[in-house]
Amino acid sequence: MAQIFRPSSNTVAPGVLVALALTPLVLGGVVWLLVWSPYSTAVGVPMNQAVPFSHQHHVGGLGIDCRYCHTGVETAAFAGVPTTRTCMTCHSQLWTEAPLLKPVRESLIANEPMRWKRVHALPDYVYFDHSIHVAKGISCVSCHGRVDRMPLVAKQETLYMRWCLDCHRHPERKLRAPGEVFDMASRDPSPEVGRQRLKAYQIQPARLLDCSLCHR
Amino acid sequence: MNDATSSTETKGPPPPPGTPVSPTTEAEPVFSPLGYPQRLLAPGLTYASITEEVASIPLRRIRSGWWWAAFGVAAALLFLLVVAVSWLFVTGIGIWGVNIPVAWGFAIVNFVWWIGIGHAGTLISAILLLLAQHWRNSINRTAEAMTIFAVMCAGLFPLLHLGRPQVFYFLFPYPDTMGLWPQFRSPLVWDAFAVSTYFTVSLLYWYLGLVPDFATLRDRCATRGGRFFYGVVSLGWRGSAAHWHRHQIAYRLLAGLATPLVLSVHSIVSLDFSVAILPGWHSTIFPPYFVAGAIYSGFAMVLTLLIPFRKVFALEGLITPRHLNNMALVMFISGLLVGYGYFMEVFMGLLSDDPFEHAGTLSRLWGAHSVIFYPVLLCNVIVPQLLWSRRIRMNVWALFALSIVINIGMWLERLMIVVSSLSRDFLPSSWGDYWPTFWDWATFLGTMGLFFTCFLLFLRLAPALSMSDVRELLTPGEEGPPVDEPQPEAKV
Amino acid sequence: MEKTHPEPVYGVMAEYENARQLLAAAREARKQGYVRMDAYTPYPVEGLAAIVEGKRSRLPLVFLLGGLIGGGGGYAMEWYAMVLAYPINVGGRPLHSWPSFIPVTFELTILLSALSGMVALLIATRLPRLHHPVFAVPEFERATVDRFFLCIEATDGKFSPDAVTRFLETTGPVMVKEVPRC
Amino acid sequence: MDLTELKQAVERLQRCGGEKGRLEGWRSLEELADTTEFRELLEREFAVPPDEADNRAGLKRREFLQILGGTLGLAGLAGLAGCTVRPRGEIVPYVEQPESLVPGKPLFYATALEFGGYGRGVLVETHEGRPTKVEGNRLHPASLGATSLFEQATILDLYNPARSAAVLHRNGPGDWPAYLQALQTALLKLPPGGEGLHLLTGTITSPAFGEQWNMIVQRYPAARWHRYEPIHDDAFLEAERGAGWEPSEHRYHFDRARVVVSFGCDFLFALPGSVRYARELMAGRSGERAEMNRIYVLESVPTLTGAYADEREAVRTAGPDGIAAHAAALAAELGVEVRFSGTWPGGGAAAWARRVAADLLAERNRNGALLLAGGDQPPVVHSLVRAMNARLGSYGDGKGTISLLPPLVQNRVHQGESLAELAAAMKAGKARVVMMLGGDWVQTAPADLDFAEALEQVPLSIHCGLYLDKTARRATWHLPQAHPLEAWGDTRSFDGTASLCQPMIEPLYGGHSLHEVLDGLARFPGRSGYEIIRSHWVAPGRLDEAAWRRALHDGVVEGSAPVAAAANPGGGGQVEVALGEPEAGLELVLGPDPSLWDGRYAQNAWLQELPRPIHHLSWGNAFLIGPATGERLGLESGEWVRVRGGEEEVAIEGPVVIQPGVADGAVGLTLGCGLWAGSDESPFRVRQPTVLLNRTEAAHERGESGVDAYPIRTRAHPWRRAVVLERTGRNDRAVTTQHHHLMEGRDLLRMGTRAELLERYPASGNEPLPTFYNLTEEMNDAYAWAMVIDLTRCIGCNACVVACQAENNIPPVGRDQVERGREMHWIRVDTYHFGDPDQPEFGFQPLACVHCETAPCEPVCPVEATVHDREGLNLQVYNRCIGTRYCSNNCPYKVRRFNFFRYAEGSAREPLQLMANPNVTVRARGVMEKCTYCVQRINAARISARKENRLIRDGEVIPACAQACPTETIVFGNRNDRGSRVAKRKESPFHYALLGDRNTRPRTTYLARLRNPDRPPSAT
Repeated sequence: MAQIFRPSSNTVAPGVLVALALTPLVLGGVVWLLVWSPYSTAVGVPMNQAVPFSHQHHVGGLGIDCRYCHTGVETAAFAGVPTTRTCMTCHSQLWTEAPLLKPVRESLIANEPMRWKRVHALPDYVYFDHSIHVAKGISCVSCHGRVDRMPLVAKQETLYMRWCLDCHRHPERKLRAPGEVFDMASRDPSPEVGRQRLKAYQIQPARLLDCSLCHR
Repeated sequence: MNDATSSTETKGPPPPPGTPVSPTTEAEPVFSPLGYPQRLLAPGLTYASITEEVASIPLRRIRSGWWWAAFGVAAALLFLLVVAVSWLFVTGIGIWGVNIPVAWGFAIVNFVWWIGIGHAGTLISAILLLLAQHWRNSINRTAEAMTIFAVMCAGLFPLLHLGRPQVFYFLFPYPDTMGLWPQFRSPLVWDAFAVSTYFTVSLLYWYLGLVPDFATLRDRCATRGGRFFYGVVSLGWRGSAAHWHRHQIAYRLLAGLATPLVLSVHSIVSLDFSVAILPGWHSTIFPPYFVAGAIYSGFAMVLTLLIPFRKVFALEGLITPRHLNNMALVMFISGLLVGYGYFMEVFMGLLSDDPFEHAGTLSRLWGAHSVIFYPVLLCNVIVPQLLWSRRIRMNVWALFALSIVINIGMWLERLMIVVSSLSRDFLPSSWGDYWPTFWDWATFLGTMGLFFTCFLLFLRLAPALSMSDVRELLTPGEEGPPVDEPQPEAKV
Repeated sequence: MEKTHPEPVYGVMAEYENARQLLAAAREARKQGYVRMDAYTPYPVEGLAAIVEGKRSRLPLVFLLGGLIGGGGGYAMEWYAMVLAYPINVGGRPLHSWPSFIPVTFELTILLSALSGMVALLIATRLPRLHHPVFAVPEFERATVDRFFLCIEATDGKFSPDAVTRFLETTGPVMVKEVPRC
Repeated sequence: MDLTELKQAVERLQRCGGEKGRLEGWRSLEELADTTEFRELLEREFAVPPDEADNRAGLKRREFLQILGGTLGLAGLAGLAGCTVRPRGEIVPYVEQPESLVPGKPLFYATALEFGGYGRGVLVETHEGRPTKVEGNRLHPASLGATSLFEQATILDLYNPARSAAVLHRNGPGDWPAYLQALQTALLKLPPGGEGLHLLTGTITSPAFGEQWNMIVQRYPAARWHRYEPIHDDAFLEAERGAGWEPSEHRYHFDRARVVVSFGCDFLFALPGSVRYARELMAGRSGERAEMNRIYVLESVPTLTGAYADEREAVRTAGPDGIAAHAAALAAELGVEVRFSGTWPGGGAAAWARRVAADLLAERNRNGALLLAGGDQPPVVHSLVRAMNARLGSYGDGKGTISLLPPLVQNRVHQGESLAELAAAMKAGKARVVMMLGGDWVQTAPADLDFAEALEQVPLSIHCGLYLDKTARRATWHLPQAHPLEAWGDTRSFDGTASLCQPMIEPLYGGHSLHEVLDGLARFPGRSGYEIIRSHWVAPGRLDEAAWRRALHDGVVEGSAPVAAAANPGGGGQVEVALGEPEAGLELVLGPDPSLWDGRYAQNAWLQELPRPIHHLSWGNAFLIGPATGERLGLESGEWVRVRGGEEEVAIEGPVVIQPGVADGAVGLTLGCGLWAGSDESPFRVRQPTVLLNRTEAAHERGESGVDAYPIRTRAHPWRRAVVLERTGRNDRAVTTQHHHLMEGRDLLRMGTRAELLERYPASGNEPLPTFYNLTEEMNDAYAWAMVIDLTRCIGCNACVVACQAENNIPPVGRDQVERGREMHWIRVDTYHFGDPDQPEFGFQPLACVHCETAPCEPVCPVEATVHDREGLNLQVYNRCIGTRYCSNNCPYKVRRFNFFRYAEGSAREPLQLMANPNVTVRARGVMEKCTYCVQRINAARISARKENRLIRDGEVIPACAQACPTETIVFGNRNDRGSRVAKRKESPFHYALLGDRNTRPRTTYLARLRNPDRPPSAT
């Protein structure tokens, strides 16, 4: 009988076989990269807003405290976004004509709210409470990064559950002294300081891993 | 196949002159003193004639009328499945009859039924191989194929019955963004592993057996495309002694692995129920009783497939009364075990002072669920008693009918187990009934379509009998009825 | 067959009616001191491999190792997931509830064992190999049907086409042929 | 319609000076978009048909409200849990943040809701201006912090897209100014005295309303005010008149009662004070006290009160063994002068009377007697009861079990006559202007009044109501009514305490309050509701500014309750009793529906779906007959019958349900079901329906919302009449959520007398069985949440079920799904009956997830979607659930619920999205759900406690069910805190765990149901 296949087939066939075996691995890897890439996490991707509000200028430059605008952060789950009034308290005096701020002025005149694009969005089934984190010494920086250095705010962390758990497993690594919480420059504590603060704040890490803490 | 010699399109050597073409109708059976048919193969078979008989099915497309008719029906049912599943994904699981309390319905019933059927294949092939039961050689290939396709159908249901099938992969361990893992205490996770392992191993085992036969087809195939196809799938097999040697080792080791696997898979399936605390589910007899049931329904299905197959393709010479008789016997014995399972359930139920267990049993005996309990008893225990008689076992039509009855009976049994326990559990306030919907039936029939479509394609593409295995049974060189032991000359 | 061989040969092949003759021939060839040979049969012939290539296969070892890795790895994974990675109170059951871990362990044992075995088999048999010199021999197509072949390969130390051919003629073959290398 | 358009619109409006006559205050363009002028303007400007205009405006408004939602990041609302796609929403802050509002923090406002005209004080939880939940008001006497199911369900009525949203003129487009014009011209045409001006309302206790009416009467002396409630107490009024008692209303004191005898009075449910009464009754019935009060009830069809009674007699109304006969016999035993004309009470009645009399006269029960007569009982029963009460000293001023209050309702008239009078006037063409406020009389008026036809004769008929009901369609003008939570108002409660009602939100669908509409009769164009109420209350002799503010804050007007008249109740002298002959035929017994009342809640999908107590019928009612009757007639449950009233040829059809406890020969049927059945007047056509309302609509359209009893209800027979039953051959079962009401001899609901229980269950049930598992780790946490349900207290009123539904965003699923057994209620009230099927005893068992410590559901979940937390909660993590439903299969209590379809679609879409509780995830299709112990409330409490570095105090966390419960049946708390109420209850000797022998170690456990019958109860 004649040969059905050319000699080259002897290298092709095993090659194909190996390739088939590897495909699932490769695919998995691709998905993994995709999931962790900024494409889906939006980490480090600045969000364009109607008014290009610069935290760098207001916080870093002018040194305005977070709580001046994000009023709810100590009392409510929702940190709160400043009302048009809040912006106008200063900008009725400063830069009253600045074209950049036109939308703000219009909003006030038309009594039509500003519309900001969400930068940090959690799924609807996750219930995050700013007030308790702030009260227990978690600094703004720990999740939002050095906002005072951002001309336009961008996500610093993936906000994936895995990331939440990292901190909920070892809160002591992030705890700030009560005074430093809103201090952009504050640093993560040394291990023993962290442990002391853990006691001071009366945090039971074990409890922090219960599903019911964030999912209801 | 009297036209075997005159065939022009078959390439390769004509069968050696003087080879008596194997009889389409088997010669009068020879019986052992105990009254068992003794012939394993019809007289007058040669390597060539065996090869011809088997290879002609895929290569010469014989009996295509029958084939197309069957395929038409199967394909139609398969289409029904596609429709049913699409609609299911669009609207949700609510289109089925499931409810609270009966949250599992046809899907799980069918799953258990199919996976049960999926057991005979590997069992026949592997266990009988290890036990050197040579009668396995003419039926193992079909049985294995049946296993593959049945497991495919079975595997569908656990996915379909999920409320959110789009996230089925939560069932498997992988590094996710949530830092979560499957919950390994759950029998459903065990299922996921068991079924996928079983499918993989059965597939390997089947394919391993097929490789040499694919080589045969390659060498006898007329068309270029065919030669290419079989050439690839036979991996360039050339029957080298070294290859045969390793092939045999691997084949036997796989059989050795498959045998406990078969037993484990249906035990695990049974744990889906017996791990739960429901009266009627929470029972230690389940694993053995499920395995017996699986073998039972499996053999029934093999018969259901083989009998018409052997008739249509005139393979009475290779699949002889002895095969049928043996299968009937295995089926019969496993049936008796199942019967014992029923008996024990009722017995324990009545014996226990657990009011819930007790009530459940009574409702089967003469309560709400007797309407299903007694049909099950009839199909799986009473009617099969006919198998005591040799004349029944020798009568293909009787066997065929019986196998159908048993298939139905075993499906009903699963329905009884799943539904009746759920609809009458602990609190009378939450009792409720279950009624299947059109889509329940559509999905069930649809998987039949999937199964038979695959099976028919298999008949057309692959050798439905293992030629190399059957050749082993022939005395090399000369013809004549083979005997059970391999030839003394063959092993030196 | 006296003429010289312009093109290189792979070996010389003899075709036999049945396994008995093949076995005899192979055994004879061994006596003659040929070592590099192979036999081709339509079904596994007991003991043939032992003759044509003296050494035993180590396949079973691979199966065993695969199984051990699968089982051990499986159980380790379960333990890690349930006890270490994210310990959660599930119905008050112990974190390390080993009885529930057995099924998956078992299944993974089987799976890994089977997979590694298959891979090992392919490697050991050098398959797939779709192109092979012996396929060039026209009669060879019956090797998968009803004929038995013995091929003494050119790589053999004391191989010479004529000598081998002559020797094989003596073993009562249906035919003897040179297999060209290609 | 974009912003600029709107702004121009405003300017034009200001130019044409449209006056709205609505309450002043913070306004938005959106609100404006709703005003009728604006619609009118739209028509002129863009020539769009009003309905569309309305829709446009509607859309605009929705957008606005969505923005409100937006400030919360749409938590739990925007998408459904489990969608794995991240939401990319917007944050939309306020332009100016209202005072005291912190986005994400709920605010609570006190107000009052009316039930049958009487007020019940409530607190309303609002999120960014969206009312989301109603709670009881502890300061209010009718509530004491609890509510009935109606208050709980009202929140759905508020957002109900089925509500009428447009002024209709002769069923066509109309608008407010045009209406005012028409009204004025009509009024001007009236004769000077104002003859022909008629007002028709339901029961009204509002003082301001009364004042308004007085003004109107000053202007039109001849104006007439008619009053008709389908559920009325005319019989009592007749008795009162007949005997010449001075007009009064009863205020009962169940906490003082030792022996309560009810002659068909459903006092635990149907009275304005029921919520309070239920609480008071429990003072004498909790397991702690050794001696309990005793309740005798006589009734023909089981009601909540009957089911709860210690001794219940299922008897017919008339005849020698009827309720009247029993009353008469008892009166005679007690020494009241009774003169029987004709038949005498039967032996049964006499024997019963002797026993009860002995009980009543026993020394231990001195001054503890309390006898009641149901509003549906004939006058003679009322007279007898009055006489007996007088004789037993129940009216003892101050200490007695009954105080008589001066009438609280405005316009106290015989309602049947009052309505008949109006009908007559209309037929005679005398009625020129008829204003019908807040009712659907075309539907509910006695059939023989031909109210609809009479209405045709009226030149100007005005109807104001929440829905486009039959009356709305037939009236010349229909005005959409503002929901009680959208309008200013005031009301009095059962004991006379006045409350102010304040709006929580601008009218969602436009509309005006009844006060505002009525004011149109007095002046043009009428004052705003705010002016009306304030001008009434802030007046010399009433309230000053401070008191007004306090009243608004507290929800009650201090010291507004009238002092009980120490007057002589009368009731002396002889009572004439004419007992009819024993009746052979069947007697149809009508009564209010436990969910829909008289039909006013028929548009409320929650209440439609709510399983009625006792038989658990859902989405409609059925003809209830006793087993004996069923036997005699050869009828099975599910068979359809035609019920024909004796004289005239009216007949109604519906399924029969065999219900143990229905008196032999009686056929029970509730009012208020089957409204809109198969009619073209289904209001849902009007607005684009959400999924939820598709369901209600479908049910109505297919006539599957039950049997409409009104066609067979006549003036002469408001409550009961002789009927004949005919088979129709049709046979499909009424939908019910509990098919099996017997306990099959299982130890599920423990019930019996104190002695029996202690003897039958010596072990307190506190010690769990041994287990292999080490549960200590979890036990050691500071909190171990647990719940104890005291079955002795449960009256089966369903308030907990609706409260749970409102709190946890539980969607209704529709009739067909309920029929398939897919209802979603997280808590259900199981009912079992015991003993003789014709005189059964009933037991209620509220059941939600019991949070087993060794939960069977958890180990079978393949993906850790249901697990435990360290405080012992059995959690369901929706976004991890893949929907294998294995957990439900393995749950011995079957308390888990599954989203077989996208049930929550409605709640995730406008406008119902606004109603959703932002702190509870809206569940996606294909996930399991169940009771969470209101984990959102626990978390809220924990967060505030942790901020202060303290532990959560006992009573700081109250689940919705416990909060709504009138009788404190459900107590929730921290079991590890020895002092907590939960821990104390768990020490009771009657404490037990349901299916404790399964060793599931439930956190929710029960206290056995104590009963205190005089006769030995039939075996449980």
